[in-house]
Amino acid sequence: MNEALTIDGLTVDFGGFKAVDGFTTVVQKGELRVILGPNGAGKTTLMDLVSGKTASTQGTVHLFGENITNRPEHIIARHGIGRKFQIPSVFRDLTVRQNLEVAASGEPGVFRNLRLHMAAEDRARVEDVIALTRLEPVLGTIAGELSHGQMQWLELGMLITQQAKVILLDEPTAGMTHAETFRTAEIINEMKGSHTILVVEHDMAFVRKIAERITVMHMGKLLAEGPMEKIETDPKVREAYLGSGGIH
Amino acid sequence: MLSLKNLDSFYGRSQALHDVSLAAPTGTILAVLGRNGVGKTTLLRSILGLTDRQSGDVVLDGENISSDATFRRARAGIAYVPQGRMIIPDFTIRENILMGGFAANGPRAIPEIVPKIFPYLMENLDRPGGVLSGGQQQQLAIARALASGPKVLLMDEPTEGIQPNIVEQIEDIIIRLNAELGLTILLVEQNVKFARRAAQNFTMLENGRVVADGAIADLTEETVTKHMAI
Amino acid sequence: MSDIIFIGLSLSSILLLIALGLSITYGAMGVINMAHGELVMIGAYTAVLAGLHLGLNLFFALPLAFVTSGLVGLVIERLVIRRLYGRIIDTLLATWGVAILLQQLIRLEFGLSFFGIHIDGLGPGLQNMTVPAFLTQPIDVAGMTIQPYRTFIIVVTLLLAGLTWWLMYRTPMGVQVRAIMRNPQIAAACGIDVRRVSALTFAYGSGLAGIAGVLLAGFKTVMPEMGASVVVDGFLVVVVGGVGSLLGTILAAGILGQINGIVALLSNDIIARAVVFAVVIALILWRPRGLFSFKSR
Amino acid sequence: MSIEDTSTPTSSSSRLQRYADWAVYAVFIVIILGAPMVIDDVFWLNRISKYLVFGMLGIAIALSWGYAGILNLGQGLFFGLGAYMTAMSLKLMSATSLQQGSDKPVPDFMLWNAEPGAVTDLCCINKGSFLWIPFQSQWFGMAMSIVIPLIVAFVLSSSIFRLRVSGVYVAIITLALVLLVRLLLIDAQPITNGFNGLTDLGWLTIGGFEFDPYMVETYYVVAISLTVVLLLGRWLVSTRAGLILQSTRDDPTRARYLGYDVAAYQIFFFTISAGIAGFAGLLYVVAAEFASPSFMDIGFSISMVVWAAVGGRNSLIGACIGAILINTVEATVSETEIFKEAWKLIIGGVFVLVVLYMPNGLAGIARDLLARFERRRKGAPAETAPKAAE
Amino acid sequence: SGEIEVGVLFSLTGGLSIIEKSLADATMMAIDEINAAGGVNGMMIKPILEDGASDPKTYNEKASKLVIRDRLQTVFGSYTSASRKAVLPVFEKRNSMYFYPTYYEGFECSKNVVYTGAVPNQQLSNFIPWIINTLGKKKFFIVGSNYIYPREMAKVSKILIEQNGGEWIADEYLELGHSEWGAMVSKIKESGCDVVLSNVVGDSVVAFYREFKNQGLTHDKLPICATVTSEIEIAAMGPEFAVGSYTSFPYFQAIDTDRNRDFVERYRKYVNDPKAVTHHALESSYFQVYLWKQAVEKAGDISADAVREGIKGQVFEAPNGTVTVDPENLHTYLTPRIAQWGADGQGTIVDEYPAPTEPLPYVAYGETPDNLFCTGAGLDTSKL
Ligand SMILES: Nc1ncnc2c1ncn2[C@@H]1O[C@H](COP(=O)(O)OP(=O)(O)OP(=O)(O)O)[C@@H](O)[C@H]1O
Ligand SMILES: Nc1ncnc2c1ncn2[C@@H]1O[C@H](COP(=O)(O)OP(=O)(O)OP(=O)(O)O)[C@@H](O)[C@H]1O
Ligand SMILES: [Mg+2]
Ligand SMILES: [Mg+2]
Repeated sequence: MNEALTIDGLTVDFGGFKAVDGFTTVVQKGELRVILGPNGAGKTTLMDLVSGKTASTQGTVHLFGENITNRPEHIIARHGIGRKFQIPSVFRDLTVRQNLEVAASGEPGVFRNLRLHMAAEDRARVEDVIALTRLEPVLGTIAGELSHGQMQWLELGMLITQQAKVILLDEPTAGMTHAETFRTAEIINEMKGSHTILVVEHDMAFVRKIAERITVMHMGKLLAEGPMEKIETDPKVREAYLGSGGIH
Repeated sequence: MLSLKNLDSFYGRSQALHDVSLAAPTGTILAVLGRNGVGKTTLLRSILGLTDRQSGDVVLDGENISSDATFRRARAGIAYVPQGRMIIPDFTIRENILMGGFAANGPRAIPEIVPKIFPYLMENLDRPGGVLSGGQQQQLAIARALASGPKVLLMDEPTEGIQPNIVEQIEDIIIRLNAELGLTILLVEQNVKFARRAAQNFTMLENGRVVADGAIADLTEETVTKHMAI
Repeated sequence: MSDIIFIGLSLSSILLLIALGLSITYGAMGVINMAHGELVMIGAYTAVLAGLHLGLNLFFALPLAFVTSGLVGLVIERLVIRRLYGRIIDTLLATWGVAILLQQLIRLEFGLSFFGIHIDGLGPGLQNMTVPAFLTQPIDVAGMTIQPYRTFIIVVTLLLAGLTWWLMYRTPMGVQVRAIMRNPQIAAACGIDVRRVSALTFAYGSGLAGIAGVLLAGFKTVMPEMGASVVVDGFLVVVVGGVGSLLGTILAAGILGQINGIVALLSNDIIARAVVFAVVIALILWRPRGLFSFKSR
Repeated sequence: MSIEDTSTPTSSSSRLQRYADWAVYAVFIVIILGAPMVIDDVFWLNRISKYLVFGMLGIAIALSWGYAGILNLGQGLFFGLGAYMTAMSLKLMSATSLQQGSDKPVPDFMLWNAEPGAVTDLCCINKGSFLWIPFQSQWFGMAMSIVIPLIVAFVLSSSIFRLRVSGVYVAIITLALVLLVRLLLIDAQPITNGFNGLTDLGWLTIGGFEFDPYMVETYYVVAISLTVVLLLGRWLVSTRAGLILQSTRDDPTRARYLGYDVAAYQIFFFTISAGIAGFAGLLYVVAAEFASPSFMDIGFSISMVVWAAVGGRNSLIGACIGAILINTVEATVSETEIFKEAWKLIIGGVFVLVVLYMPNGLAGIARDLLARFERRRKGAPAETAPKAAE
Repeated sequence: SGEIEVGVLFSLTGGLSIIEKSLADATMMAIDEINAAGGVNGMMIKPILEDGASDPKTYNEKASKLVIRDRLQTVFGSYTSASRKAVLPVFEKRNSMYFYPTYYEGFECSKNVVYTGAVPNQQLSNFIPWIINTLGKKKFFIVGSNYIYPREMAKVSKILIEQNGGEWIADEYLELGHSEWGAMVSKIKESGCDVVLSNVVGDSVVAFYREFKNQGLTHDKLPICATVTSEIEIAAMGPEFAVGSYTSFPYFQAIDTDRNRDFVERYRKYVNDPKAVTHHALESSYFQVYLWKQAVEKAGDISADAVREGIKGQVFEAPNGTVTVDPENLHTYLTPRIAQWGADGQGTIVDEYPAPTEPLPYVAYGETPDNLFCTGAGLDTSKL
């Protein structure tokens, strides 16, 4: 099976206003898909629907062939979806290391976790991720005291630790310097292939570095889909979204 | 003219800013640059007195306001567009904008420039702010800051999370606000390219300290790499 | 039938009377003020003392109690609450201490009894407020007995609810209060004098408690612990109605009062109270954010 | 609005802190187990044993409030249930219950409340009195002291947390529930003795040995129970489940996205906390020889929270010590001649000051002092902002 | 030694302190008087005052402090049954004496308690017949607070009502401390009763009488006949709400004897309040100290056993008249009286037993003076 995520006719109605409206797309296993679209196009809402935060009114979501439409968040997560929020969401009262340890959710059940130590493989994964995200210097810091950018990294690290198969990233580089954005792009490129990734981003420089296939949303609907070159030159996309500059 | 002299600032017991001094002449844009977590947001918050404790001077047009409460500093003419926007979710767009006007000297009203630069907001004045998308909220936060008719605008990464064509607009707006209204702007920005285009001066922070400053024209690529690369 | 409704209505009005002040201090400011009942009690004592020492009747006691409880509230805000905004459970704990303190102060006549000083009307004993005779004489209108005192309470309560609504939703003051509740730092950055507005708002909520105290004194015993029992009911009403929603508070008071009245008449008061608690639990489970509440994303 | 306390545990702990932590546990346990060797006054032993029971309540509160972020303002419900279950059994063991003109024990009050001519038998003397039949076994009553709170808490928390009720709303529901149960308990006077509660009880008897509350042995029953609960609680919060629980407190949504069934964790710990409270109720009855609806007074439940706050809401042992300390201070002050009438002023004032100036309670102060000591020892310069990731 | 320590245990704080403070004052006054007059057998009484804080838990703890740590042989105290029940095990298991001054529901037969307040038969056995025969009221609406005392009073009343040819229409209860009387008074109005028998206690009383009047009911047509409403509650509600209603107690402040007037005078001076009122439990709190004093003098020892022996049959001239401790059940002979309340907040005694009545704590089970259930040998359960 090659389809990782199949979204079919997905719709949500907020009292008459359809933030996502009959949206359909298929993401292949190992693919990195960038979702673009104007502010308010429904990108975050789409992620809410896929990850179970918001219940859809119509349509289905399948993950590796299994129907996960409107299941509770934690069930969807156990099926392999990991999510990074637009506003970084980490455990603010725990240390950075504890955050990662919590994310190493080999066993989600309460009773299975009534033990003092993590499994060796989980532990190893945490160490790997620490190395990858370069959080070493702040491991003992309470996550709530991290700066905005640091939190983003931590959250990304948690997703990797979580071993999510399909990762939804909502604006992962928001608030990062140029160089940091570059580094993030590298991380994402490293994950390419082993993970299926959906990225929402407005930073076109970043998009350029990572993108393979791009989906453009507009007013809840699919506006365009295809490889970068096609999107870049699409006049509809230029008008609704890119403006004069294009992707550069 | 807004200037800081030897500012130290603290969160609880930890010191986030060390001996920061800078000056933003009236009507200029000062770009505040630096990596994540170096204290850029803290710098803006300190100017408004929003950190737990601070020492040193904040001087606005010759008046030392460093011992004033936050609301007095706002009324003295400093407005803030916070990182993360901080819209009041259950206030309507109108209420969110008018809220900024409590620092205004005159009556509270939606500033004239808003319909020109943010038509979406004008058309949806009665929607709650909480349901807006990130970009829409950013526009709202700027509109709110303008509602007090400020002298100085503190903008914390205003283009973060904004779609490219609107980023262009916002960049234009920032330049226009500076040019047309003569606003002094402290601009925290990651996009050095834009900073070069908009700002006259820059301040580079690292670990809560000023490590470089001067006219933006003197900002060398080397400095940028040294202090902003990973 | 009209009897049942009237009883329910008077029960509702009492609930609302107590909940109004709370819907300000808790709903709008996020302070769980366990001393709210004691502010009610202080209002009641103000009425008693005004009657005893100044010869003032109920109508003069109302504004006096508003001011007295409001001032006490102001002091509590300055000394205690101010340092606790945003720490909602801490406000509960600290004001619990304040409540114990206030109760015992009244019981000990401000502690003056240590020095043998006695203030008539205070102290540990039971007190009462004299209600003007025309408010205790029932009037017959078209075969229905109208209780003037209850009617008076209902009217005053509605007026206060209206006034409060106007203040919160139609005046700049209200915008400031609600803004502070959502995000005090941004409110301050927008030029709102957070300290002053908070203090005034808290004082206003406390003043409402004082008025509730006067009206309660008309049919309840006035004693140091009279407030302790009312405050819980008040919280239930505010929470069921939806925190921060005045309309919800009014509606919740109406519903709970009517349920209480009807069940009390059909079976008995104990079952009625049990039913009210059960309904509160069910309502919160059904609508965890209250009957009226804003749903953010 | 959510209950967000800005004050939270410093989860990062250095080795020194961990040692200090264990040292505190060790010292505490040695003190409570060794107390009878120093104190030979049975009155004080009994009094302390009651306070140790309150200390156990402190642990229960810290577990649900400090670690799970669930403020239960109705912990008295579980304490009360636990107390009544054991008290029912002990009532049936009391000599006076056996003197009712029946060869089977029937509590005296059932007789007062019986209809004239009712059969003097537990089966049918009053409506519902048959519920008492299994309580003729002391072990049944004691088991129920824990089982019933567990069941009630499980059912309650299942509905609360599955429906994602949180924060203040949990507090209000628990508050309303304890009021409701108290009301029904008093109303069911024929089988509960209503307002007066269950008094005139027999003593806990194990293997023919009677535990007179004013005996060293009874003190040990309580002290050892507390030790066990304390260590068990400590183990629980140190497990991965404990860490995950803390993460659900910080950000339940994030925890869900990591695949954790947040409600399951909340239910588990809420229920354990209730079970501890029920166990405390059992021990209280053994030490105080009565059970009363006043255990379900709102004031009592709030007091428990205050004890935990004074001791340190985020520390099991802190909350435990807080409870013991406050009660001891309260008793001492109220028995001091000059404070006889003013002691409540003092207690009220202390609560206010503690909340204002020691938001993390005694445990927080201890941690701060330790941290300061540590810094000084290391000779580290004044704190600087944590270094950015480089 | 030259001192006798006794315990005094009342609520000085919390909701019950309103009444219990006055009981504590009366107890202390008696102790001071006795000391001023030379003490007991030449020894001064040293009271150890403890605060029960209106909470059974605290009561239990303070009782054990007084009995076990301070090793006191005698303690005077408490007002509610709940608090008495909470302290009882301490006194019985440690064999110490407890003097309890309040009227209560009966059903207790303890070797360690001396009961100086009225039991149901001392409040009701004259009251109900008098209501039916003298007032001519036959249809009773019984209302009370929801706990054992009102429920037992109702039980005894019902027997008496039926014996005297009346009927009871309803028997309703309200939570203790409840103050919303709208629904209940409206029920009373609809019920068609011609008299209300109130066993309502505490601050609910005030709310009840006030609502009663507010709904247009008057005591001349539909009188409230109460067993708990004393001078304290009348003062608290404002006498105008009670004018014309009745209460049955062995003691009223209005008892017109020199001894009582003198007592009221002394009490007011003692508490430094010229308007202070006296009432039944307060008077019992006062005279029970004297009964204890006489018992110690008689036995020549302060031990609990000696006091128990000495107290049997003790007689004292109390403000309400002659009181005698029953040698069998340790309850007290008291004189039942009925008063009608006036506009000055004082009762007018409208009926009075010619002699003190024997206390029968088990009257609901058919206890009679010549068939006592509770005797010095303990409770005879075969009679229940
Ligand atoms: N709960 C809700 N109720 C009503 N409208 C909503 C709700 N959630 C989202 N919307 C609306 O749906 C639209 C899509 O919002 P969404 O946040 O998905 O946009 P987005 O594509 O993520 O934008 P951005 O790039 O700015 O983050 C917006 O117009 C928003 O106002
Ligand atoms: N509320 C707070 N309490 C304690 N420490 C804080 C707090 N906010 C920020 N800090 C610390 O202060 C330092 C500066 O943070 P600040 O948010 O000012 O960085 P920044 O330069 O704005 O970063 P970014 O580009 O990521 O927004 C960081 O190390 C952070 O950990
Ligand atoms: Mg978005
Ligand atoms: Mg920042």
